[in-house]
Amino acid sequence: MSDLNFDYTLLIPELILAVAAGIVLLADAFHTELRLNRTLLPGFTVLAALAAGLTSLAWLDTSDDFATLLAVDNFTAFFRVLFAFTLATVVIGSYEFVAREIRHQGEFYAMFLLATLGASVMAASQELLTAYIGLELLSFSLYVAVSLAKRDPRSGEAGLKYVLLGGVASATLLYGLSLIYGSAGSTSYAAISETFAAGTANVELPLLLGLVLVIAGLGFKISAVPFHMWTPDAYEGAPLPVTAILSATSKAGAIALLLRLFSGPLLPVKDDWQWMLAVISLTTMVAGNLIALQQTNIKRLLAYSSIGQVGYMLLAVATISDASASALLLHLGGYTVTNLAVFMAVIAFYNRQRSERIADFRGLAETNPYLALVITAALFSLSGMPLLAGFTTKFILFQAAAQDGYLWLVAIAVVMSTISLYYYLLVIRLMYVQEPDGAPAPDPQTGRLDRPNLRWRTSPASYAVTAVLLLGTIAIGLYATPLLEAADDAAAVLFPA
Amino acid sequence: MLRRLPLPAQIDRTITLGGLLASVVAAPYIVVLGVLFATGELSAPEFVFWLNAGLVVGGALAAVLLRHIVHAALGLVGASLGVAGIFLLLASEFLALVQVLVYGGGVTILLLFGLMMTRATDGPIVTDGAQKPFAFGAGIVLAGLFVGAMLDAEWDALNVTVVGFRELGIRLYRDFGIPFEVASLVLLVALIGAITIARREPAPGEDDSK
Amino acid sequence: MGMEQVVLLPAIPAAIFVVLALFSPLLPRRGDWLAVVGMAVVVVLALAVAFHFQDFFGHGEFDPSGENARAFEWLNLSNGLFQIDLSTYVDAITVVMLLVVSIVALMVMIYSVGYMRGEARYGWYFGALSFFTASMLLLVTAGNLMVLYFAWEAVGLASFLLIGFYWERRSAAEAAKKAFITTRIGDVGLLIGIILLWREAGTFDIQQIIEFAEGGGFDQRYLTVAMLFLFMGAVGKSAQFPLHVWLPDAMEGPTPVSALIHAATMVVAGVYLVARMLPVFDVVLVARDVVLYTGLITAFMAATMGLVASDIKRVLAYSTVSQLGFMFVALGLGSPTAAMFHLFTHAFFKALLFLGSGSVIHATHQQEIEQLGGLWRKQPLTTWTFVIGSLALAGVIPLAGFWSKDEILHAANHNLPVFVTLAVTAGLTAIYTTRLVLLTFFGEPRNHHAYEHAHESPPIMTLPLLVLAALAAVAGFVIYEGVGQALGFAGGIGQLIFAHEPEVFHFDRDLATFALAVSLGGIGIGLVYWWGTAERATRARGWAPELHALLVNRYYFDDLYQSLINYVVLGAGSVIAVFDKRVVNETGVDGGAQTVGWFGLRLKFLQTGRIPNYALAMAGGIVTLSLVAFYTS
Amino acid sequence: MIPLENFLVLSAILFALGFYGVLARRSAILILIAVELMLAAVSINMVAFAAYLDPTRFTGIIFAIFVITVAAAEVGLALGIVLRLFRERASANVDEANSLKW
Repeated sequence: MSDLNFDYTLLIPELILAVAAGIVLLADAFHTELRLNRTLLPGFTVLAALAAGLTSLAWLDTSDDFATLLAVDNFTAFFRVLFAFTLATVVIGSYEFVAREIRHQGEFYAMFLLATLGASVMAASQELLTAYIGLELLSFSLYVAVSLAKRDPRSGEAGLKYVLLGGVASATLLYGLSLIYGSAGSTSYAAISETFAAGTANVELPLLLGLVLVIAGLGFKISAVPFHMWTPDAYEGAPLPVTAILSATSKAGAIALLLRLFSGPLLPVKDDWQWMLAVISLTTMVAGNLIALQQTNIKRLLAYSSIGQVGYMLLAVATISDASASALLLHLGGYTVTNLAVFMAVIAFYNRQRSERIADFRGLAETNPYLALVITAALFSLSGMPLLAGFTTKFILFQAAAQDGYLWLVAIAVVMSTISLYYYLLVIRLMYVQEPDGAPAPDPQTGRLDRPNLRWRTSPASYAVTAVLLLGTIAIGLYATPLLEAADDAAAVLFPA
Repeated sequence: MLRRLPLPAQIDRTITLGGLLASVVAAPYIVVLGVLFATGELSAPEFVFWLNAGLVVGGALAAVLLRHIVHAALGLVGASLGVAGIFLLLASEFLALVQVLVYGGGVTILLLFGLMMTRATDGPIVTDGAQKPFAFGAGIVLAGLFVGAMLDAEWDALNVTVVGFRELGIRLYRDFGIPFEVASLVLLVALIGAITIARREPAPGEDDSK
Repeated sequence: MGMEQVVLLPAIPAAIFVVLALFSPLLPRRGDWLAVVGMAVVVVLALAVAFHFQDFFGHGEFDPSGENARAFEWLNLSNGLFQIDLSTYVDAITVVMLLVVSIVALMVMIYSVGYMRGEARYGWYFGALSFFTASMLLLVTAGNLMVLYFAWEAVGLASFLLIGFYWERRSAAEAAKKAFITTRIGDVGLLIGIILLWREAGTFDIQQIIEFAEGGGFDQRYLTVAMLFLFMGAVGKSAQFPLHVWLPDAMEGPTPVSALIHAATMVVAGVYLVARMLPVFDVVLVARDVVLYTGLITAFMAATMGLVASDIKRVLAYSTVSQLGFMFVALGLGSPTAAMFHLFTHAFFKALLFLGSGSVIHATHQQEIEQLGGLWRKQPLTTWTFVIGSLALAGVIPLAGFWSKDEILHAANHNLPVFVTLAVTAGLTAIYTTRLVLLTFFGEPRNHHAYEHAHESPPIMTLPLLVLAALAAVAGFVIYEGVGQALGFAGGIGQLIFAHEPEVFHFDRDLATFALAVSLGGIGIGLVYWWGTAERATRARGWAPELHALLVNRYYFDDLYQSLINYVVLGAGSVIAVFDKRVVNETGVDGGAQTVGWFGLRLKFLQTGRIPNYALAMAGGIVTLSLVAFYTS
Repeated sequence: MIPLENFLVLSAILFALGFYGVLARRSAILILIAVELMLAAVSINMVAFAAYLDPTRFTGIIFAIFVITVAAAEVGLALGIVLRLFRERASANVDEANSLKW
């Protein structure tokens, strides 16, 4: 018998998620027999998410592992909490949307729970096989969730694109993993790191190829150019809450895995992959931000803007060090909060206006000033306006990257984030400058008008969620130290002193 | 009982004709291998390897080149069987078994059912897109790169040894118990997803309960 | 008041902003009194800081160094990358800025109580003003560049909110956007500059960076680049050439806002920044020359544009741009003293002019000076305070502008081309100021409807005019040691302003006479040209139509920038989008057929799915990366 | 003994053929078949490396088991989606599923 640690209590957060998924599925399947109100499902999902998030705090500042497959440390805890937060937020913010648009609610929420579980496994992985299977769980849940809006024909198309290309990407990733396995003779991160540190001259080309393929496969997951092509389509076709999860959990999970891989087993061969990530970071931030200028659908705009954001994150992975890792985690946290704020506000907008066209946001400042404010603040934050989360986190991120010598790339990133301001301002301008639909033309003399009352209110749930996210965006922007400390502690795991 | 299955009539013809064609194509290759084996140029494992490699490549070529979807699916069966043979050569009987069962059985049948339910065999079909030349170029370059990389490396190979079923089982269910459980969740997701997504929805106005 | 508590100065208006933003509808009078009282407290505190500063360093002996106080740790990366404290730094420059910002802000707020009465979002207006003041106070007390940058952006955001205050009016929203984007371009430069400085010096603390630079820690070329980037921020914020285009448009905001933000405080942030960092600029002289010539070009260009502008506020806006140019010239000549002195006096008389123009607009609902005239009978107080402000701007002895402009001319004494240009610009200043005053307040009323309804503004609006007029008249005297001592400042206020060396005012009689002659000459030309009948108001148009058109169109800079945005940014975006659409997505349909045809292959499979195209992009990425990897390994 | 390179080259060829299939085919089902080929290539690689290089012998084999499992699951799920799409559009061709673009 080996001396592996099989302490299942380490996996309580994951177990909670898995069990909750089962309960949600069964409760939905038998809701008539059990006389259950189906509105309980989102409530239960949120409870499970909160439970998973809270229990994962029990292992703060410990460093343990489960059978050398999954690490339970600060890094894992950071992502467990991040994923749980995302899940709870998305479910609260979108339950009205789901109730109206999604027939199979039980399956829908179960997929969210399982996607979160998969992402946690990725973030905790200490070994290639586990990482891979976590990735597949995340992907499969999202394939299903994307296709679940059965009243929307775009959903099926998006699902098909996602699943087929996802299959190609996962085959690519697997081939890369197999080459790394072959080059190192093991799938355990620690063993790979040891082998590579001893020299890789005899397997130089397969290793390089393996790195390319791994970067391509994970690049697909985080939508790095040119592996991003599915992103806008899937974002547009998927139901809005799924789009939110795609841009938050899925992306963060892949980033977590990238960090685990490139700061651990692949660190000894940094010279081989650093330039690849730098190049991809460059193409990603340039293409994402420039194409975003042309969008007319808010989901596609956010898709391209998130691609641009990935470019910045890859910059930090390319220049990996303890500083840039913690900067990346900070940025990821800030980005998640900001991004969710946009998405939750867009969902609230959609609940009322049934539209995803950017043009239909015109006059929102008139009809719902609160939502307009949330969207404005969040978009400003995404573009890196100071006082908001986006600036602080991005600044520290760029700073850390500049430290490591990719100054030219940082300069391009700064320019790109200025360009991004332009397309965000287009949306903001529509909301504040244009008249809402149904408004009479202004009096040419005074510029004033007698308006019919076009105001509408956001629902309490949306209101609460967006308010929390808005406050979070501002709080991180003004005083990022608590989040920064958490990110520091998490990154310290990757780079033990 | 066979008649009740919605198998298109041409599947019999397909199998017969395809088998014939395959034998015609494969025969010279097998003959050459046989001769080499008989003359002692090839050892027994090598003979088996080349046989299976031929099956794999031939099947894969059929799967990606043939214009008829059913033929392509059968090509996949051939390739899968070849891969199973390769697994045997690599001393993994268990995996060979899994491969035959899952691929030769499950996946292929699933694919054929999918074909039938989407009636994709009806009428003349254009199976290839216009970017075929690009695809061809990309395929060639990829093959070149991959093969080059594999040949360039100096692998410090050990001797092949058999991994027993028991040992494998212990490793799989104990050491890799957690990934195994996660994989079962993946299967669950796929199952639920396939059912939920493919299910016909009641039209609006019909009873909304499930 | 100890230096540690300086952080209270921005904190008070910030707290008021939060209260007003959340609860203004619940407060009596929407909470305007809260903002005014809060600002009065800030003025008192600012004076206390000034006295303390004198006390501490004073007793006749002036110590040029300031005082650094660390408030609390704001960001700290434990891995040692950097630590940023919310620290404050107080020296002579800070004290000047504190006084200017707090006094002008108080006057503007009092004035706004009358001017903005009855506006929708009245409470929000005072909230935004408080937010702006808080940011500005934080900016001028910041001890390190990151805090400075934060405040810098907050000031920009506040300006965005206030310019766009009438966001129902399309032009206001557009102007807000223009100001925001233009200054953001500069801000990016500032940020890059800050990062560059930090990379070498390893700190954000301004004093440490200055020490590092003076100790020769920077590579010359590196530092030049860094300082030029830093200067970009100042150019954007202070509306200097070539980023000057936003300031005239920013006049869409409420007039008191223009007085506060676009005359006295925010736009001088660039001057403040350069003055603060001047020791570093001194290390690389090229950077200082750039400052000098940017200022010179701006001063001259803006003055010419001010000659033809017909909107009362736009004339003042061009004048502001031009005067800011003067300050940069002084900085470029290495005389922060002159620059800060001019900043100090300019703040008062320009705020006075803006508030006066607000009073006119309030009374007549008319901004075109060609439609005004003769108002002196209806608005005597406004008229005479405006005249005082104008004379100060034109540089007539003994008003404030005379002394400070003289100081700048003195600094330029040894550089003949610069001196001549400055003198010409000073003459132009006198001319357009005269034109403005004549057309607005004197002559025959040209729009009788507007004239009939005109009336003097309420006392709450004229009171700030009087206070500012008094300041505009006497602020110049502070440089005299005796005056300061008489006011209770040991050593004289003058020494506050002479930042680096305790220099006494260089009063050069010949120079002063010459400057006065230029000013009076300009005024005379203006009087001769525009005094008299109504037709004279528009006579400049016929004189040189091409030149007039060039100036009215602001040297076509706005059009140039619009084309740049249209063609370059959007163009690049659409090229890439088209690439994505055509080449990648539709290779099969059109592009594919052509490309294939180009390869000489006739294929009948013209339909393609898009999923394969997506996969092709992935394959392309993989192939490219691995080819490069293999080639370089 | 058969050299390891034989298996690796076979797997490389199989992978490239699969990728070619993905790029060239226009039926969703044919693309799936091609993806299956790619995954089979991965399995060969995994098992070959396990047999020749991994001192513990079994990791690659277990990896291959997972790959096969996931591959089967993927076919099932993807077919479900194809069926749904077929119902909506009466086509299983991927190029007709292009209402989402630019």
